[in-house]
Amino acid sequence: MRQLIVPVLEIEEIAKATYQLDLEIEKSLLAQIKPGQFIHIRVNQGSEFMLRRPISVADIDLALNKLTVIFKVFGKGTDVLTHLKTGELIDLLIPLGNGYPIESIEMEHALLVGGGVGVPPLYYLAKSLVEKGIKVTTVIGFQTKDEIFYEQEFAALGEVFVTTDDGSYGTKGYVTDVLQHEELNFDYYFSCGPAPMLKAVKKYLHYFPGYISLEERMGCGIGACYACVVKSADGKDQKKICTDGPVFNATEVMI
Amino acid sequence: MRQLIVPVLEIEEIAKATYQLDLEIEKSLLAQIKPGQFIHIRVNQGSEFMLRRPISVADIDLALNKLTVIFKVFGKGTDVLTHLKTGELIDLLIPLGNGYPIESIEMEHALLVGGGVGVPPLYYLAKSLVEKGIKVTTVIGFQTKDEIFYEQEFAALGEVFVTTDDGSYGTKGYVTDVLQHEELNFDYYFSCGPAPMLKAVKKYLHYFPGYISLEERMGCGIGACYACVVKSADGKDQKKICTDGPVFNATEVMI
Amino acid sequence: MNLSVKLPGLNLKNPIMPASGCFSFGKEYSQFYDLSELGAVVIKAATLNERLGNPTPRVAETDSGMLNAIGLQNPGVEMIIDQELPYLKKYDVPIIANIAGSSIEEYEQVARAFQRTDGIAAVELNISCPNVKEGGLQFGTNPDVAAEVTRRVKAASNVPVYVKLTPNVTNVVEIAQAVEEAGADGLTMINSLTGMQINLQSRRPLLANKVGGLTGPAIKPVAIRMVYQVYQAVKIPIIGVGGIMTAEDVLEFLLAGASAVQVGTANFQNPMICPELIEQLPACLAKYGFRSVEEAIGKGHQSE
Amino acid sequence: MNLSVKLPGLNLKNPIMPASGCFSFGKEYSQFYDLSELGAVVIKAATLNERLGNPTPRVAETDSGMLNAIGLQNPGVEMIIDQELPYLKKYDVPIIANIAGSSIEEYEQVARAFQRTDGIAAVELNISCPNVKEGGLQFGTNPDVAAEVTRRVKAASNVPVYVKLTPNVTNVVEIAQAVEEAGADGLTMINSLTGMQINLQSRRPLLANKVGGLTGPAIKPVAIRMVYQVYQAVKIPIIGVGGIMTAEDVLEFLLAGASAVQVGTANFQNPMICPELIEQLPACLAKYGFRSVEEAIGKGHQSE
Ligand SMILES: Cc1cc2nc3c(=O)[nH]c(=O)nc-3n(C[C@H](O)[C@H](O)[C@H](O)COP(=O)(O)OP(=O)(O)OC[C@H]3O[C@@H](n4cnc5c(N)ncnc54)[C@H](O)[C@@H]3O)c2cc1C
Ligand SMILES: Cc1cc2nc3c(=O)[nH]c(=O)nc-3n(C[C@H](O)[C@H](O)[C@H](O)COP(=O)(O)OP(=O)(O)OC[C@H]3O[C@@H](n4cnc5c(N)ncnc54)[C@H](O)[C@@H]3O)c2cc1C
Ligand SMILES: Cc1cc2nc3c(=O)[nH]c(=O)nc-3n(C[C@H](O)[C@H](O)[C@H](O)COP(=O)(O)O)c2cc1C
Ligand SMILES: Cc1cc2nc3c(=O)[nH]c(=O)nc-3n(C[C@H](O)[C@H](O)[C@H](O)COP(=O)(O)O)c2cc1C
Ligand code: FES
Ligand code: FES
Repeated sequence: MRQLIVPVLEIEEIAKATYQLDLEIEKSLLAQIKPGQFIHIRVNQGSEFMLRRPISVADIDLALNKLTVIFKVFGKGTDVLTHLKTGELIDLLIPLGNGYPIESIEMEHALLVGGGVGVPPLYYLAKSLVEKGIKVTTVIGFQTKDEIFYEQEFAALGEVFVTTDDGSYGTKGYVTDVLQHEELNFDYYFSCGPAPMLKAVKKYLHYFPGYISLEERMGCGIGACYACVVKSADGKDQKKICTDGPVFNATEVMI
Repeated sequence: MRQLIVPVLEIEEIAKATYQLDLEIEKSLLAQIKPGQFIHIRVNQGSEFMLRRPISVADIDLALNKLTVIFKVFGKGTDVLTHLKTGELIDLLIPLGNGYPIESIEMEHALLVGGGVGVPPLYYLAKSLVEKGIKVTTVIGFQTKDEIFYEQEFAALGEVFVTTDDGSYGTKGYVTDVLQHEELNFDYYFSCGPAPMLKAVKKYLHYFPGYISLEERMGCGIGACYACVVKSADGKDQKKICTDGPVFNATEVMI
Repeated sequence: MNLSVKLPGLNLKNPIMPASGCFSFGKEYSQFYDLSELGAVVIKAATLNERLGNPTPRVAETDSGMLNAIGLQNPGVEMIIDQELPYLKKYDVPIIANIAGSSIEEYEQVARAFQRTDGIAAVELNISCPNVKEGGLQFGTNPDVAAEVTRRVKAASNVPVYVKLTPNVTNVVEIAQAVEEAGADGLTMINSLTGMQINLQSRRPLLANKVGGLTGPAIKPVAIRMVYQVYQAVKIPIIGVGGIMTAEDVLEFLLAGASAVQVGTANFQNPMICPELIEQLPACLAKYGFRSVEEAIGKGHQSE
Repeated sequence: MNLSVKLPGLNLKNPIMPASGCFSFGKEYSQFYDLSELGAVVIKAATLNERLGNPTPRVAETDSGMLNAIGLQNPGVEMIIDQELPYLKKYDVPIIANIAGSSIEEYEQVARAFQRTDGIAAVELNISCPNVKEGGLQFGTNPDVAAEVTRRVKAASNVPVYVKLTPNVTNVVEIAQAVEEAGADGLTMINSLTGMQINLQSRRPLLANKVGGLTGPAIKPVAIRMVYQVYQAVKIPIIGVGGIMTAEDVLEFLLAGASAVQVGTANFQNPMICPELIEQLPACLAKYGFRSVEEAIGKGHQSE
């Protein structure tokens, strides 16, 4: 984990209020980053924003020394981030957290289930899995058509199902509607998205082994402030999402 | 008085930690601005800086729709202003305060005495006086050589004396040392600078009629908060620097 | 969308009013917009006689806030009535008179003086002033003293009395309940937190008065907390104030339990803040599912 | 330049220490720099038994500040001594143990437990916790209770005791004097101001605990004011804390009367803040005419 000041390569609005931000980072560091890990971004200089913003790694391009994140404008801080310009410097803690343990899992076919801002980390995961020769099926959910991103990119890696809450594109409803109506084959599932979605996915897929990535409001992002805890499955212990997670075995935590 | 959002034409460091900022403003408004008036600049968007920064009008170019201010980096707010870029928008209240009453004074020769960040408003004053056919002699003081600006510009309008506290350029010492050692002819004096300088100038030139421009920490800049008061000469009353001033007849206020 | 709010003595078109001391008597801001757009105007604190206030510097900037120690400079209640109110009365906007004093008698006298004008819709009792007779501690920090001054001002007034509470207390609920009990028609909260900045160059407190009142967005969380706690403990309405900059901030105060809000420091950063908030409020209320201001009041307490 | 400061039990190389609760037990920040650079380390509050703390969300951001309601999550004093301190003791840095409790007995027991390790240079008594036995009001808001817990913890400790004061009181000087009288070796001030943020979407307080502690630059003016006032009223040294972000902020606290400082929230924005402040402090002191840290302490009081 390091603090880095890096230049913005490009920033682009890729869907409604959704921005892709490409950062220039040295290869040697990029090579260590695992799917599911995140970076902690300082919003700007000055004192107005005292907390950083945790954003998942969405893609890595070793050849171009490029790290990509995708974020949605949610509140004041992400709004400020949209004003970044090419060449501007940005302050990161990188890489944070534990990623998906894809090195240690034996599998042939992975199911990826993502919702909203839970979709970005699944892209780098999908790419990494496909590189290892694992088949990938992706189910991604958005509120409405305008908010969809990366459908083509996922399609290039395997089968993709898209849902929208309002039915403006793809299956109307939630990602779990796809799980219910499609006959999907897979050994492991990997999911990231809002807590209600994760709960529903975990419940629906409880016969399968799987990994989920959790979100919580963070202070430090490095395990020092105890802001981001989640109860262990037995309720006796607490895990820190920023260092023990954000990826957990679905059976490990109480959500 | 209006609130305006205007583009930056150019910003340039013209002396040590001293910046000239040119703003694009419509001619009709520029034409109303009097020497000695100031603008109240919002530092940036967001809540970190709740107070604006009062900065004097240093020059106006009607042909180019250009207003010039010159500011010194003093604390956090002026430091942020140095990062402005051409084309960026900036939020002003303009024009504020009462300027030097040059329309109503009969004179042939004016003495201008300025120190540090009190120098900028004297430039627009000098230009306006010369335009009216009045002779101008200027005495400007700085701490050190690196901080000197606009010597040539003033020289183009009349005689100029420069002092530096450390003697690294011009007369060593204070502006009052020039007043003491040079035989200066003038009907009225006009002075702007730090309070100790104004006090010394007022004392030294107390046989002459003159106008001084005061500085004080401001809240609103428009007369609503009572932050920026100065006692009237008789001590009974209080004037607001932002609306009754910043220019006062030297006999009007207690400094 | 219906932005109106009815409070004792106040029929507000909308819940937005400039806070006392940040708006003088209105004339300056009337250069920027029509004061009739406002829900109400709270005028600068009036004392019995003219006061020149504290020496300068009187303000300092702090991160997301500012300090002020104006020291109640004002021309005295009679001059205010004769010289300042006539201009403000030309607008279609309720006027709230903020009153201050160094003794209970002074408060009473100022309140009584305002009886002679019909231009005042309500009195706002500023009990954050030091109680000179009782050794300088603020009237607003002791529940008994706060109740006593409330009772006396209420008796001396012919309009509803809102008591403006100081946040510099261990237990704001206790003070709120004491002044409610003493007859207050409403509460305004909060006044400024006491703070200080030291000038490194001069090695002295920057403000000539040494301490000053901290205001602005920095204190909003304290204000929201106090409004929330007091809302659960009193029946009289609350006017919320402290750090408001956006329509979302206004809604946050409404949810906490405020029936209307005041905007202070933000006027200095943006002189158009009040009309902008009034314009933006309907969309903000709608976005969060409310059909009127009144519907939102106290809705942050749903779990209780 | 000499940055060292000598305080009861603490020989500080420099006056900079991370504040309790913002630095856990040091391991995380040791990934960024060598902890031996620090003046001292204040560890997270220890209670007698393990505590899981409050439900989440536990933090929220505010303008130039943040709210937290961690709720004293910690593994309990015995686990801290056995599992956490050994790592920290490897560094050449004094350790200050912040202790908390819901009853005077618990404070005493935690203080006594720390006696069995030689790794603690001082105890910091966090009296901002709710006093469960006395109905939840904080130990730190009543001078008699604050004095009593100080006396008892002092008797149960074999190292100097610093009492950390809460700013949520009407009269902080009175509390400071009471704990000095009760034997405190020093004061730490200030802890967080109580605040709240309401989530507009859910229409509830954002923090699961509803209220939380406001910290960061937003509260610095309150901290400076309190340090300044208390410095004039007590003889024991003060460790200043609240909103420090820059070397200038450190100097401001020194001038106000602090002998050393703690840095909390700023660690989250910039994990390198403490070593950066240590590096920048000499130039800052020199710029304002000081030749050592000790020379600057209390120098903002020159007019008195
Ligand atoms: C491990 C992790 C990975 C994430 N990855 C992504 C991503 O790839 N793309 C993306 O768009 N979003 C992601 N998020 C959510 C993202 O962090 C929030 O949307 C963002 O912090 C909101 O900041 P804001 O300034 O817009 O909102 P504000 O309301 O101004 O934020 C105020 C505070 O709340 C925190 N906060 C608000 N919402 C959330 C949230 N949902 N989760 C965590 N903290 C929150 C902020 O970090 C900040 O501290 C991730 C969150 C976590 C914990
Ligand atoms: C009428 C008037 C005209 C001015 N004209 C000029 C000019 O043309 N060029 C120039 O360089 N400076 C000028 N000044 C001074 C300038 O306003 C301050 O240097 C500037 O506000 C400092 O801001 P900061 O962010 O650097 O300092 P900070 O320390 O961050 O400022 C904090 C607060 O203190 C106020 N403040 C600090 N110093 C001063 C000061 N000397 N006077 C007034 N307020 C102060 C700021 O406005 C702000 O509210 C003028 C001041 C006044 C009152
Ligand atoms: C410059 C200034 C002067 C003030 N004068 C008064 C006053 O005369 N009477 C009063 O009750 N409050 C006064 N206040 C407090 C405000 O009315 C308000 O309670 C406080 O500023 C918090 O709101 P804000 O954060 O929106 O500024 C003053 C505040 C400022 C900044
Ligand atoms: C997340 C967090 C946890 C804290 N936990 C403790 C604690 O356990 N004990 C304590 O005495 N103070 C605790 N504090 C208060 C800090 O030690 C410090 O007094 C306060 O944050 C003000 O300093 P700052 O503005 O630099 O953050 C905590 C503060 C934060 C932000
Ligand atoms: S965010 Fe601080 S412990 Fe996880
Ligand atoms: S700055 Fe507000 S009255 Fe002058």
